[in-house]
Amino acid sequence: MKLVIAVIKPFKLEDVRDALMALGIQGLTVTEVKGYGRQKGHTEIYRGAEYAVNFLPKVRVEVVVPSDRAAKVVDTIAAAAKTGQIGDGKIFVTPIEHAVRIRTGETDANAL
Amino acid sequence: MKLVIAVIKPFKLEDVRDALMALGIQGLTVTEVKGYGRQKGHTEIYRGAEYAVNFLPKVRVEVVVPSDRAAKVVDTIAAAAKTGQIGDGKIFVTPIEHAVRIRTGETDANAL
Amino acid sequence: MKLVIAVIKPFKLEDVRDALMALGIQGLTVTEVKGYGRQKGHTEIYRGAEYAVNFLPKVRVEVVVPSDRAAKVVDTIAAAAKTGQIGDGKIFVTPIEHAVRIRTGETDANAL
Amino acid sequence: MKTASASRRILGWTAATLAGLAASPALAQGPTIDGADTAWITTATALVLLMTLPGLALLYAGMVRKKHLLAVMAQCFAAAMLVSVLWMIAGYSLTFVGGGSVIGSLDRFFLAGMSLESVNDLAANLPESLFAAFQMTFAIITVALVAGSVADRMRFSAFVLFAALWLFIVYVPIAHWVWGGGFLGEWGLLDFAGGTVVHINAGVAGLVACLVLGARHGYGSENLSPFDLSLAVIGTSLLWVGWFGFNGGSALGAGSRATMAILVTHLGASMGAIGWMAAEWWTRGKPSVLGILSGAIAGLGTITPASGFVLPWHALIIGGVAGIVCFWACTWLKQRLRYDDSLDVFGIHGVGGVIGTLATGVFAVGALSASPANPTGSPGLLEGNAAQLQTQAIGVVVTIVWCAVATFVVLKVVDLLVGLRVSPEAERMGLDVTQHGEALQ
Amino acid sequence: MKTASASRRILGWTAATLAGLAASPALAQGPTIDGADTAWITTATALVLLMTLPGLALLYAGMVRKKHLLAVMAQCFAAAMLVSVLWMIAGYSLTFVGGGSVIGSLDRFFLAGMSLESVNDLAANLPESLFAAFQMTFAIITVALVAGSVADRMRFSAFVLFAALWLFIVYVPIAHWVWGGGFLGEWGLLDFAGGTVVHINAGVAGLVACLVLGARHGYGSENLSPFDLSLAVIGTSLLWVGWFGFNGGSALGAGSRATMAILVTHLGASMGAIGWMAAEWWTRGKPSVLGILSGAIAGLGTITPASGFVLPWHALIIGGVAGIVCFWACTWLKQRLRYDDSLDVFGIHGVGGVIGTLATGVFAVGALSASPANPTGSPGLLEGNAAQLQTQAIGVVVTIVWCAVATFVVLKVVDLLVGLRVSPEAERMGLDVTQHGEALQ
Amino acid sequence: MKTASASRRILGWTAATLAGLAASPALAQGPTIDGADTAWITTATALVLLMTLPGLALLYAGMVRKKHLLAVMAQCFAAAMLVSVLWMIAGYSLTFVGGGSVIGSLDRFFLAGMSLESVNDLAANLPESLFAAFQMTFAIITVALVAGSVADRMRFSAFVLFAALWLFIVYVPIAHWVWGGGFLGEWGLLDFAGGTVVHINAGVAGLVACLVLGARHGYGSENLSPFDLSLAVIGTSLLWVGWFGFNGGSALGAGSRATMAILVTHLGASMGAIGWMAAEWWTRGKPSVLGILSGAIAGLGTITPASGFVLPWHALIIGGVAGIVCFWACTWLKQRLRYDDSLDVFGIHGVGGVIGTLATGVFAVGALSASPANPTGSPGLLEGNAAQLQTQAIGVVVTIVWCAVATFVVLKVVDLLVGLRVSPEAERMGLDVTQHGEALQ
Ligand SMILES: Nc1ncnc2c1ncn2[C@@H]1O[C@H](COP(=O)(O)OP(=O)(O)O)[C@@H](O)[C@H]1O
Ligand SMILES: Nc1ncnc2c1ncn2[C@@H]1O[C@H](COP(=O)(O)OP(=O)(O)O)[C@@H](O)[C@H]1O
Ligand SMILES: Nc1ncnc2c1ncn2[C@@H]1O[C@H](COP(=O)(O)OP(=O)(O)O)[C@@H](O)[C@H]1O
Repeated sequence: MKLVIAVIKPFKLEDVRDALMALGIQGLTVTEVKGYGRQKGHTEIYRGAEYAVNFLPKVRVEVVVPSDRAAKVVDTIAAAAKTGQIGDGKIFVTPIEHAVRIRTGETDANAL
Repeated sequence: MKLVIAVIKPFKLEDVRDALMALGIQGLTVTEVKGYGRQKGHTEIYRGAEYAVNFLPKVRVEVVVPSDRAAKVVDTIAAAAKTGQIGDGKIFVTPIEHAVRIRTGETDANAL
Repeated sequence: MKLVIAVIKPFKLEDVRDALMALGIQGLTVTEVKGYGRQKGHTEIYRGAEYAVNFLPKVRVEVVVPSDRAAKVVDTIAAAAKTGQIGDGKIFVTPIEHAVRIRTGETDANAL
Repeated sequence: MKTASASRRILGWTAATLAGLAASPALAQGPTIDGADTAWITTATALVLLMTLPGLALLYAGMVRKKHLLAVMAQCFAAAMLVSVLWMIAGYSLTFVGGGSVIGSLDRFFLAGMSLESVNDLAANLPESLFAAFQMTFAIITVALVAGSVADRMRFSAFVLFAALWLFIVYVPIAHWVWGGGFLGEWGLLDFAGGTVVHINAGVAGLVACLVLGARHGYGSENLSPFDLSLAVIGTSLLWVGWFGFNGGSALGAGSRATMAILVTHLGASMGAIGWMAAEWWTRGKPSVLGILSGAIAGLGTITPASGFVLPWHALIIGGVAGIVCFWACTWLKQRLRYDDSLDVFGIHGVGGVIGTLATGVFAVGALSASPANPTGSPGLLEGNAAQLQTQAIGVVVTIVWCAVATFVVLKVVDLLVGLRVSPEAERMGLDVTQHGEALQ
Repeated sequence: MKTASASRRILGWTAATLAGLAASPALAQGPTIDGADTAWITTATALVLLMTLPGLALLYAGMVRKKHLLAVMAQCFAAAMLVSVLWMIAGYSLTFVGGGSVIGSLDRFFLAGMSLESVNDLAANLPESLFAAFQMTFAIITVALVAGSVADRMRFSAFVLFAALWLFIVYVPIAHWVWGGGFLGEWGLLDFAGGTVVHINAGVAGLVACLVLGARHGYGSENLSPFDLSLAVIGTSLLWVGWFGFNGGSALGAGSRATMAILVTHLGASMGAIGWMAAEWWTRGKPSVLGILSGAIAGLGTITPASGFVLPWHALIIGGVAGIVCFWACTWLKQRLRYDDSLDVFGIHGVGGVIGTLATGVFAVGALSASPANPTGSPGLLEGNAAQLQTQAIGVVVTIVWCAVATFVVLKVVDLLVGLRVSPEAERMGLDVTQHGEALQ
Repeated sequence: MKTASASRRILGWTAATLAGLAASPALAQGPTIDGADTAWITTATALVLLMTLPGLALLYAGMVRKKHLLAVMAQCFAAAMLVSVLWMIAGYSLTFVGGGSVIGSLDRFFLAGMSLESVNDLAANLPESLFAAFQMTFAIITVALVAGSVADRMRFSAFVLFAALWLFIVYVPIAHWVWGGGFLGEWGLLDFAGGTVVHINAGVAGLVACLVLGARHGYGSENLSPFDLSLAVIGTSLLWVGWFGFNGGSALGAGSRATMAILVTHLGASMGAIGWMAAEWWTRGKPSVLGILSGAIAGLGTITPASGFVLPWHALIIGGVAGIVCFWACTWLKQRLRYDDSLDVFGIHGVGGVIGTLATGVFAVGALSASPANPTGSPGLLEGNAAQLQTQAIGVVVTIVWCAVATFVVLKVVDLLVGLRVSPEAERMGLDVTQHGEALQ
């Protein structure tokens, strides 16, 4: 299995989820994160003190899938999350050796 | 070493932590996340506009352990986090190649 | 490629980012997390009810780098995040098999 | 002396008084100032300011998303500070000082001639500085109310410009027509504390504005749910308490006219909340907190024009009807007509204002507005005076027409000058960061 | 005229007055309304409403977890809107209009007969509409207070039903006995602004309710700490300011009786906060913010019955004792007795109310309640009148017994009808989502 | 009778009155209490308390980081409860009762002798208990204001001790000099509601305190931006509304002097907000919400000493200048001088207080302070009385010098006794957890 980690723009979350559902993906986990990258942040001013907000709000989507579906999932996320603007984010794939569904104790592919 | 990632119900966090402590685990890292899965969300209504809240609050527990202890840790978390209800969550295991304790510079198993 | 995961003290974030930038790292992702470890939490009392706050606020920094740079990145983070006090945190390294930049579709090393 | 002052207190706004006043000089000097009346109206002025700062700002902040939260508070604040200055420069004078049936005069331009002794004949028991300040707080909240309809997408600069123009082109004339000696008052329109001037006015302006600006991005598809509804609970509470000054203060004195107005106001709010809650519980299975709050505001807005003319049991009816009808307007009607009035200014204030102004014509009890000059007071339909309901309907129509047309023109002018709406990108990032360079953490 | 009104103002509630009133007709018409008294009591009414909306709602919201935050605010809001309507339908009449030593009459059912001229003989210097509204705000807050004991687990529908029944079965009779011409007032019980009627009553009801409902899930094991204590700071502040209207308004007029009551109230609050802070600092090493707030509320609740009868230096003592004893009650005592009174309504209001009511019997200064009709006023133990302390004790016992028994019965009825407590699953998910379909983000 | 009371109301604080009073006994008994004046000043007292609790607490909380948020609220709360008790023990007496040109007496130690009938000759139309309470609220907010300068780093115990000492060593004497019959008042200093006593005083003390404590860790390098600015919007709103009581109440009666003061106060606030907003928009491209709020406070602080002496159009000028100059002080000047006044108490209150006190000497209109005893009133430079401006300048200098020196001494004593500043580790963890054992979640 593979863990696909996508760091995307927050307002693209619904699109990504819908695209993954269309693919038959049944579960995923989302975290609010802050990203630092090529995309510039903005400046906030409080009584004359300027603060550069370099970290931009992003959303990290994690989805574990059978290895043979990973490529398709990556492509799907990439298509759904793309605006073509800087800051669209990244997708990373890392191996997962073992998976368990807590409720039933099913393991690996059955657990997803 | 292995990184054990468990996505569980928030109110089970204390139980999981206690169970891991009983096992001699000395550290772990917790993130508030939102999960999407078979478990249904609820509906929120604001002046007639209904919003389906599909993402449910979950907690992700990350714990890095020596490879030989991973199976035991997975079982322990699974036992502690289980309610038998839908939405109990998942456990994933992924390899960790290297670990460092920042304070002392100790590495790998000594760093945990 | 490698994913370097560092769990550090929140106020060290700027230092770590600056050190990584000096190294030429162009992107990273940050999550607010809570850590449990050797470092003791504090106690909060509300009208006579004492609560041990065992989880301390930490920040998780994730940065994906080409495999040959991983060691350097780990050392850099370790140096920047170190106070020598308990609770400084950990660094973990895990393999990444594939990376995509959503905006352009570039992959692997070019995507970072 | 006491008797005179008491009767003055009981008098309040009545058609008869207003008709009489048109003939007399609007400003006078004299030792008619009453300490008790001054004490209460000073308090009422503070209460009505509290309704906008922070009441309305909190209500609105509690209904928007996190990234727009400060921006909507800023608009309420800007309305307050800007309208205050413009009111004292010319708004007060054009509304309440002399003039004919269409508009006041500039005799008090920059408040020239206002002294410690001067009074306005419309309230000769109060220092003129107090009367001007009390009326100012009504102008402030009316302008601020409009911000709710266009929340999350209007440029800050555009709102500031809009507020200035709209004050003079819409609020000032209508307030003069109804309260300042103008033709609607002369025709006998009963509007104790602002069913037409404040609520219909703000509601219709909000509707026009949200139609001109267009819907928020993601309206109908994305989750636009409130970030922190607890702010709306605080805001509604402060509006409710402040409304004691709004309606009770409109008696322009301390006495039983004021306290009866407060009692019916409170009952209207309570029944509005109960009505909306019941309707929602019945149709959707759960009483939402925002529904309860919305019902309370609907009840308050609706009872406003009637508050000095009706008895407690009328308030129970008016409030309950308000809660149910406004619930229907904000859910069924809005979805049917497909306009995006972000925070339902039209559905609550506009609809409530119409119901309340008409209900005043139905339920008005002559004895409550009776005075030596007008011993029968102003009775309504239930007391056999069907003409009153007709007058009320005319007042509603005149207000809607003028407000709709003039608001449309003002918006087009503002759009030409600075552009009404932020860019889609700015809307996505949030008005807080893009308009003010700040954000909640 | 001025002299008469001044003495009336100084008179306030005294046993003698109440005894005298029982014989006279309760409602009168006449030109006795005083403008200054009306101005102040109108303000006081707004201040007491502010105590519940949003004061108490914020205090409670600031002490619960995020998932229950809106729900507890909703219960305060619901108490306000529901009690208001029921009070005007029958509560006011049953409490304050005519009737004998046990209960009032239905002469003002639906406020029938209330006009601009009518007054209640209990406060003939005020319009009756104002007197009824002022007293209503006391009923509101008493009912809302009870919500704190059962926070995080009571069904919204159950609370609504409970509020309606409890108002008539517990609040109305006790308020009549003490203030409305009933037997406790006739026996000479001194309770200026609600030590028995409001604080003991709410505290005991809260204790009974939390025992009947049982403890929150996770009580004693899980971390139930507050989500956003800053809300409690705002809430306590508004309660403090509003209490000026609560105690100062209970003089039923503008004058030195009211202002002295406000001064001692303020000192009681300050010393309560200092007392609790000191006790906590001493025993636990740190002065918590919640401790300081709790002490202030304890001081305010405790000084309430005494506020019209004591001098400033008495308030220093009463407040300080309140802070320390209530600290002890909310920590040591509660843990020992193992009940889960979520937000310590009993430990603060119940215990504080008892201390305050007894302290009134100890410290009362005759001169403060003296009037032409009762030149010696109502002195307490320190001035040699030990009987007063006994009367106070009787008042405490009667209130506790009636309240405990009747509250228990009301709860059982509500449980039968709609069920008191949400399901464990709903409690875990949070009342906000399960009861109202909403949540803080 | 009415005439007398009206003129008393119009009288307010004038140099002539104060000079006259120094000779007469400070306390009197008599039937001079006026109901309407009492009603309004009671309300004003509540409004000024509202400025600190929760107004200032919210403003400050809205500007700090999450981990220090409760701590700064706790300091405002502690200031309120502690100053209240100390004021009644001796502060009131030393400030306002008898005594000579330097300090009052201890005749009202523990308020001994205060009864329902007693009045203070400085305001013989009010119950003495009310006068003492009203003045207390000014002492509270002045002390609480100082907390803003040292936010995020001062030990709670140190602040508590500081508050107690500073009250007696700095606030009480200066208040006596200006308002209590002391030398500054006798010399004719005009300070209607506290330009010197409150604003310069707090601002200078804040500056000294932040210099003595040193800058916050990370100042100038780390991101110290506010956690939840919406709290600051609420706080500023409540300060604004409360200021009606602050300045309007300083007329010590209900009448046109009070209402005119409120009107100019409101205009000063509005223009201050507009001034700061314009300056920021111009120089930085965006009008920030915090800027608008800051401008409003700057306008309010600046108009304070002038509020009883100037006309509305003067307020427009004073407010606008205040907004722009305070913007400059909080940005350019502060960065140039490199002190870390966390929440800009000096830049806003200190600078604003100086501008306002001098502006009073320029714009004062004699007619506004005229009275039978002083038919010309107190005119300023524009009416040809250049000496007044000189007197104002002397008042400013005396206040600054005494405050700076005495504050420095008090801080050093506190440092010796308990240590002023928390450890770097505690500062990093946040004052909430380290000082109070609590935290926002
Ligand atoms: N090397 C990296 N490791 C981890 N996260 C990264 C890395 N590079 C970028 N990111 C994440 O991706 C987001 C987008 O990257 P950015 O460089 O701004 O734009 P783009 O994706 O268009 O190249 C960043 O905000 C950050 O969260
Ligand atoms: N394939 C997946 N990848 C990542 N997270 C998942 C995946 N499937 C489920 N999850 C996480 O596990 C949680 C529980 O899954 P769900 O399907 O609701 O119930 P169950 O665990 O009982 O099958 C989800 O809310 C989500 O956070
Ligand atoms: N085995 C582990 N797996 C995952 N995270 C860990 C582990 N051990 C420690 N951590 C994280 O590292 C943080 C610091 O660890 P701690 O034991 O407190 O101090 P130190 O790093 O100085 O040994 C913890 O708060 C936790 O977030």
